[in-house]
Amino acid sequence: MTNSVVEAPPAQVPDELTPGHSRWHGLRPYAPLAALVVAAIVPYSTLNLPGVFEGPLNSPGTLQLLAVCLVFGGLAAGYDLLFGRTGMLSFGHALYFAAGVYGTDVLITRAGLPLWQAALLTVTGGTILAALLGAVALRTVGIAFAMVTLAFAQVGAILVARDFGGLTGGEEGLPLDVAGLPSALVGVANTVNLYWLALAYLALVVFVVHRVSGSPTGRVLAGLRDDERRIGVLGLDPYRFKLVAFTLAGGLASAGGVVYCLVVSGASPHVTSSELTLSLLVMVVLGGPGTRWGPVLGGILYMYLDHRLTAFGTSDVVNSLPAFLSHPLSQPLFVLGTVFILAVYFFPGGLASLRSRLHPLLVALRRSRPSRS
Amino acid sequence: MSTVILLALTGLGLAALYFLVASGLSLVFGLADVLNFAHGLFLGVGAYATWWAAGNLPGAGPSGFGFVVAVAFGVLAGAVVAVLVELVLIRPLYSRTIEQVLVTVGLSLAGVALLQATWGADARPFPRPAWTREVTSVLGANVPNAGLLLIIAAVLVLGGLLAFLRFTRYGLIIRAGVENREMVTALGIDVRKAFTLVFAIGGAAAALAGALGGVYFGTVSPGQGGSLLIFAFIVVVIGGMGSVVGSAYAAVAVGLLQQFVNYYGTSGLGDLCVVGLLAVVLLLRPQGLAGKVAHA
Amino acid sequence: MTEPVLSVENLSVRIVGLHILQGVSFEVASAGVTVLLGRNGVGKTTTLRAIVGLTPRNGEVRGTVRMGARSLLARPTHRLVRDGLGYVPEDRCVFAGLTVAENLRLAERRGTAPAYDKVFALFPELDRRGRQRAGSLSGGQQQMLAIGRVLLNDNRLLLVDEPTKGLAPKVVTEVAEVLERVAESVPVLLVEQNLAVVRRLAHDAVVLSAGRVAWTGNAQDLLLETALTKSLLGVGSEVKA
Amino acid sequence: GSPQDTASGGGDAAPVKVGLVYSQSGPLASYGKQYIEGFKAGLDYATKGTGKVGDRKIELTEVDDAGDPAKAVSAAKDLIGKGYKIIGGSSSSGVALQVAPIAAQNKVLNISGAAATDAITGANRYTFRSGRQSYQDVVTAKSFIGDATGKKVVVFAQEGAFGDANEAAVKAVIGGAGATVSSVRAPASATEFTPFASQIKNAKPDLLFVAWAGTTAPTMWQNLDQQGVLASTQVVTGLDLRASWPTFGAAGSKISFLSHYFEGASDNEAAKALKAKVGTIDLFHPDGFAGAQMVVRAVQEGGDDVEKMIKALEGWQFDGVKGQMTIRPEDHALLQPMYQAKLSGSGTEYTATAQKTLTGDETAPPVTQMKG
Amino acid sequence: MLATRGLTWRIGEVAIVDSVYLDLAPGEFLGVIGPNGAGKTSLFNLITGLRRPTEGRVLLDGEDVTALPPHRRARLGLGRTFQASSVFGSLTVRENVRLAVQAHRGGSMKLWRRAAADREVAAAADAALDRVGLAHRGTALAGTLAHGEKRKLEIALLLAGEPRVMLLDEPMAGVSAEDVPELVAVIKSLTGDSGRSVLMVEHHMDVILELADRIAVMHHGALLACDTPDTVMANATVQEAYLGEAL
Ligand SMILES: Nc1ncnc2c1ncn2[C@@H]1O[C@H](COP(=O)(O)OP(=O)(O)OP(=O)(O)O)[C@@H](O)[C@H]1O
Ligand SMILES: Nc1ncnc2c1ncn2[C@@H]1O[C@H](COP(=O)(O)OP(=O)(O)OP(=O)(O)O)[C@@H](O)[C@H]1O
Ligand SMILES: [Mg+2]
Ligand SMILES: [Mg+2]
Repeated sequence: MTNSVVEAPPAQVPDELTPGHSRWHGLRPYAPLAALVVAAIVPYSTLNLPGVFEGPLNSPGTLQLLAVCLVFGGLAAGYDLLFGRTGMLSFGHALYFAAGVYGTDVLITRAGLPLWQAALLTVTGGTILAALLGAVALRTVGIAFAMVTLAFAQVGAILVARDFGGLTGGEEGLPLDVAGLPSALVGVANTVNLYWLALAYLALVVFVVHRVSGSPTGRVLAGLRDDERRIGVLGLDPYRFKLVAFTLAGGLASAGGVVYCLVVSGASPHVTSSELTLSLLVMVVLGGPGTRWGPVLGGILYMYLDHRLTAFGTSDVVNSLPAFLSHPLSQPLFVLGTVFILAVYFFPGGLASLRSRLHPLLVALRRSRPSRS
Repeated sequence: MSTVILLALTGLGLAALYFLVASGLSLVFGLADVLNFAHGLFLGVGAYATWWAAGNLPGAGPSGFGFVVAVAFGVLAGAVVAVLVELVLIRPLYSRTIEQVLVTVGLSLAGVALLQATWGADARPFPRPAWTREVTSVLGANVPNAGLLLIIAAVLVLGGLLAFLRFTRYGLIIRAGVENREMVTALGIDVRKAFTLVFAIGGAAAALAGALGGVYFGTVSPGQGGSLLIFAFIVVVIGGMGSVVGSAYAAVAVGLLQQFVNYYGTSGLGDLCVVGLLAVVLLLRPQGLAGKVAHA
Repeated sequence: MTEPVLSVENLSVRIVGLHILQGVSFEVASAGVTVLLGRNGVGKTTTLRAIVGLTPRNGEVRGTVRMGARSLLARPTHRLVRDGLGYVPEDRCVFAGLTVAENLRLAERRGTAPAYDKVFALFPELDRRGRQRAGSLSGGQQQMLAIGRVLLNDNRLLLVDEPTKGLAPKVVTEVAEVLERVAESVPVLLVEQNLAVVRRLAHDAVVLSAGRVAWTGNAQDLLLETALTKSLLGVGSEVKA
Repeated sequence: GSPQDTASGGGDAAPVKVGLVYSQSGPLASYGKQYIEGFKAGLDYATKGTGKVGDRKIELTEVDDAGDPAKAVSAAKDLIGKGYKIIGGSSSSGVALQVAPIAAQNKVLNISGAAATDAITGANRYTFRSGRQSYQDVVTAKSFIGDATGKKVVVFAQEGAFGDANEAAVKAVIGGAGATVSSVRAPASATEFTPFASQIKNAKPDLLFVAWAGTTAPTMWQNLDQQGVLASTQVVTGLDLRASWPTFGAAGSKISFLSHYFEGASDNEAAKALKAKVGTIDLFHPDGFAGAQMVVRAVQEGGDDVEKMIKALEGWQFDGVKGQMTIRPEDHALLQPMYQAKLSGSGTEYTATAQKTLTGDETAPPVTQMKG
Repeated sequence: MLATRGLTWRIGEVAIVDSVYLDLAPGEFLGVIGPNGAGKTSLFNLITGLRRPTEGRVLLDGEDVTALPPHRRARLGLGRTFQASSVFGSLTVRENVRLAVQAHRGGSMKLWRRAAADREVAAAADAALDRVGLAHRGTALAGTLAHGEKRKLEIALLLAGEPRVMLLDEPMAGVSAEDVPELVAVIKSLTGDSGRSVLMVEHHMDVILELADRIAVMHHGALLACDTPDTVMANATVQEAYLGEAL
């Protein structure tokens, strides 16, 4: 079955490689910038969105939640470089994220390094780890590749749980020692800085993925997704290109780990679980693989639901329902799982396809109006 | 000597459990090409249904023939749930492999949460005949009867599955359908029925594993299926995707390796060795130990 | 002339916004070979697939297709085939992972005796390679398997899509002979590029152009009129075989 | 507005807002359920049914962390950002360890819940605990062997921090008293324990201390029993939730239990009040109860001033469900009675009976250095 | 230029390709014919490195390349098309060719450059598309092309790589009669001037006869004959094994 290469995700032409047609064509390059500016000034808004967030936009709780969402938006975008754009189904991407989280935490808390050194070492280490493991795992393809990466991630999970030398804190996790951190990153009042940090990470990932996808290398990656054998016959070594994508994605994930470690101020074995990789896949598909904004939106939405559904489950609305409804609904995972299944059905191309799916509807609406105009 | 026998037999018991879980997974994966993450849910359904039946179903009970009835009910429940899942969730997505994986992931999240919402997060004592708690002395080693029960069940399941694939037309239809559904239809065959059948068998096998796992563990809890699943995946992959015989070999290798390394090496090394074995097998033989079920 | 075995009326197919067939109407006579011609990409394959109900999920089919009194479009493919509509697809679609024998066994239908002797008489190669995986057959051998698979059963109509594509001249001749013999008992709707084969087999011809029917009539008449073939099919004098 | 304004606390008659972050869903949901039931009963008891301290109502906000430290941290930050001065509730050690520093960084009172990790004791000035810690379990276990000198003790624990902590505690407590301590460790994910059981059997210990949590525990006990370990040596372990009692099966009567709490272990006003509220008392009800008592005390003495709250709690002695409890000022350890118990019964009906009660002083852990 | 020395590929007992000795001179056009299943595609797979031979060697410019992976051989100037069209379905037609051009010119491992900005690549790609007459389909997704169009794209991909030795596996299969002369002209124009060598499998005899300098006949994996068209066509064995009686 190994030759049945994992089916590439629903074909999506990389945005970067297709010219735009719309009348907004000229403005489109600036849309991401505008979005970034809007996101950056969110903490200045006291807007209250009841039901959406617990407090006003600038409250620490909301900013913390948003920061977590943004990190995962970035993580999903990085994972999409593998899955959506190169067609590699890795089940072990959480490993590099976890390496980032634990690397930072251990270097700061146990080794007492300053943040910038810890971050630098961690990202370098995470990238090298991805390169080494990728070099081995990429000798296989398809489902076998997925399983080897899963196995490597499983080793990571076991090592963290074994708590060698008391480094990782085992199943209890390792709270981050904030004594050595810049004070701007410590304390609830400074949550806004963590938010900006997370936003910067997201922007960085999106920019890198965008640049790489639109580069000559990105073109090769897109080709690999369709037909690896053909790439070889064109004179390019598929292995090298896949390894580059794998390493890059791993490096981006470990950078995400650094940020996440700061945002939640600690490491816990949750981040080594294979469920995390699965949820990355969920995020990407929810958003739309191979698109620029899909995975980002998917990551943000997934994390948002994951956090907010716990509140939903205990809300009065749910509690007032009859038991056969309120019991399942009070289980966040039940709601998340159900939402997810519905999403697969009703948004097959992910959120990113929403626009094109709505398009015929809009056209039909416009047509159905008498042609007054 | 008796230690080695004890380790070997308990290792085989563990292997049997892995195989029971893996067989359904392997079948559904190899034949219907669905990487079924909801397999753990079928397992849980089987276990809880057996548990429920033993306490509530007339004629069923925790021992003797009543226990057989309870297990039969559990297996039936597993098969029914699997069929429903196939009909409602998987069928509309055929040939969209990734989406199917995603739906089963969603299902495993939601389903386990549903079990938990209904019966609580805590482990419940599992009804089981008294003899399954006892041991049988084999050459001086006290081998748990529950393990022996698992070994017997695993051998029966292996035989049954092979017979199904080798001697029925369904085996053929399913294998062809995996490759090209359209063309099977174009030969005048209703391929959907065959796939539903595969799910039913996979669900029944999982439910049996759940019920016997309950006997073995002595308890049933919502998350039990999930934790077994990761080893089952490893077994399926080492054995060669879709090869039931391969899964059997792999289960034995994994069970024995784990048991012996845990005893003679430091603990926890067993798990690492199993993962190492997986990596080595895949790098040397990416298709797994055995080929596809076609040649089983 | 008797009732046509198949009548297609105003068949229209859209796939993701592309209007591939735009109101195609034609009939297939109850005996002999009716050939469907046209340049690459005019929609010949699309027509056949629409008739057997294999239009891709994202496609939309309009119009009516009747076999006798029965309307076909709403019925699932496997039913149509069981009722006697045999289909040999363009790219052969043998089951690569199954052996040749298994490919044939799969095509057996309940209730009727499979005509293995007939198939093996036509393609002795298939008998000899019974245990080989179909995926490792050469292109020509795969085509034989694809045709043989359909001939195992009695059919009321055969749809055959470019059976000679990529075949050695000798095998092309053989395939043509087989089809000729088959057509004595079952009507065939054939898509074919090889005009030599068309000349030998076809009674009626339907020519598609850009998703519409451009010409219908007697196939031999069509081939005689060089100007017509040139304008409809782009066939010059140099391609004769 | 500015990037962040923090809402300020209210005036004198304004309600006191207390945020409880605990597991309502996830694997520890039943711990959380007992904790909150206990907390509400305790609040009722400590405020004499008014729910008020003076004029000020105690207003509870409950947030689910689903057992995930990241969610708990988010929730804690949210509450603190909204001006809450008192948070608490952590059900699991992982959550407790990550929430504690947040409390210290933001100078709010944190009263940890059911989490048993020793590391919460002395974690920082702002963090207190309302439950027991692993060390107290081990000291209770030691009480089973009397004079430890020359005895052979084996610890059977799962891999990871929980097992490490227990092994270290046994080495310190029982080993320190003169016993030779060795350990057998098994991966937490193991499903087959026969090899470990035969290792233990071969070691022939005088006392076996088992520290095992999780769903595989019943298999583990069964395997130990089948290999004759339970019959050949004295085995001590902690008594878990009532729901787990039937899963010991026949093995249950062969084990000596140390217990944090079970219904009937104590008989005092608080226990009666708790029982009246919750029906059947279980392992973690007393933790919630004590937590509420501590909150009320803190508000009574400290108002909105966290420093005063800490002062009021440090060294405080009170009568909780378990009996006399003392908050040790040096490291905020909660000294409390512990119990030896026996399990009897069959089928699904089991009862625990107290063999001996150890006082808070007898089970006191060594004083640790306050970290922050 | 290209040579095979006793090239053999066995599966089990069966020799799919049986001790083939071939020599392809610079600028030479060698047609390969043979019945279905003779091993022509397999021979191509061995030469391009997609399969490892059980025995024998492949020489390119006198150098032994038997151990090299496909991409290394491609970089030495070996290009091929596939019998079953294999194009990058989710990319546009133009991107397909640009990818091939870029693969040939080097600079694919540039993560930080804008691919679309490379005018030279774009120009070369458009030129290749023009030559096969697909320029008007540039923005269509390759996966949605009709069969005949895919064949043309396949040739464009080959052209883009400017190979010195080209292996064409049934390039005319499924191409409509109208376009055959056009494609023949394209292929002819590739060989005439530059000393490129071509190895082409084709069942359209008229095409082979028009293009080939020599014709190799394969049968049961072995080389039955390799000679000038006239000699080969006159060969009785060839007549019997391959051509059969005319329609
Ligand atoms: N799934 C699809 N999505 C989009 N376009 C399609 C699809 N299938 C076919 N087409 C388009 O429909 C047109 C007709 O295709 P079809 O395969 O029916 O042609 P044909 O006449 O059989 O050509 P050929 O002779 O090359 O086999 C082509 O332009 C093709 O690109
Ligand atoms: N992987 C394989 N395993 C077994 N047999 C194979 C394999 N690949 C090819 N064959 C056999 O090798 C022979 C040659 O096949 P090949 O595809 O090279 O033929 P060809 O000359 O290209 O034929 P065609 O003109 O029909 O394409 C065939 O008999 C085929 O069945
Ligand atoms: Mg066609
Ligand atoms: Mg070929």
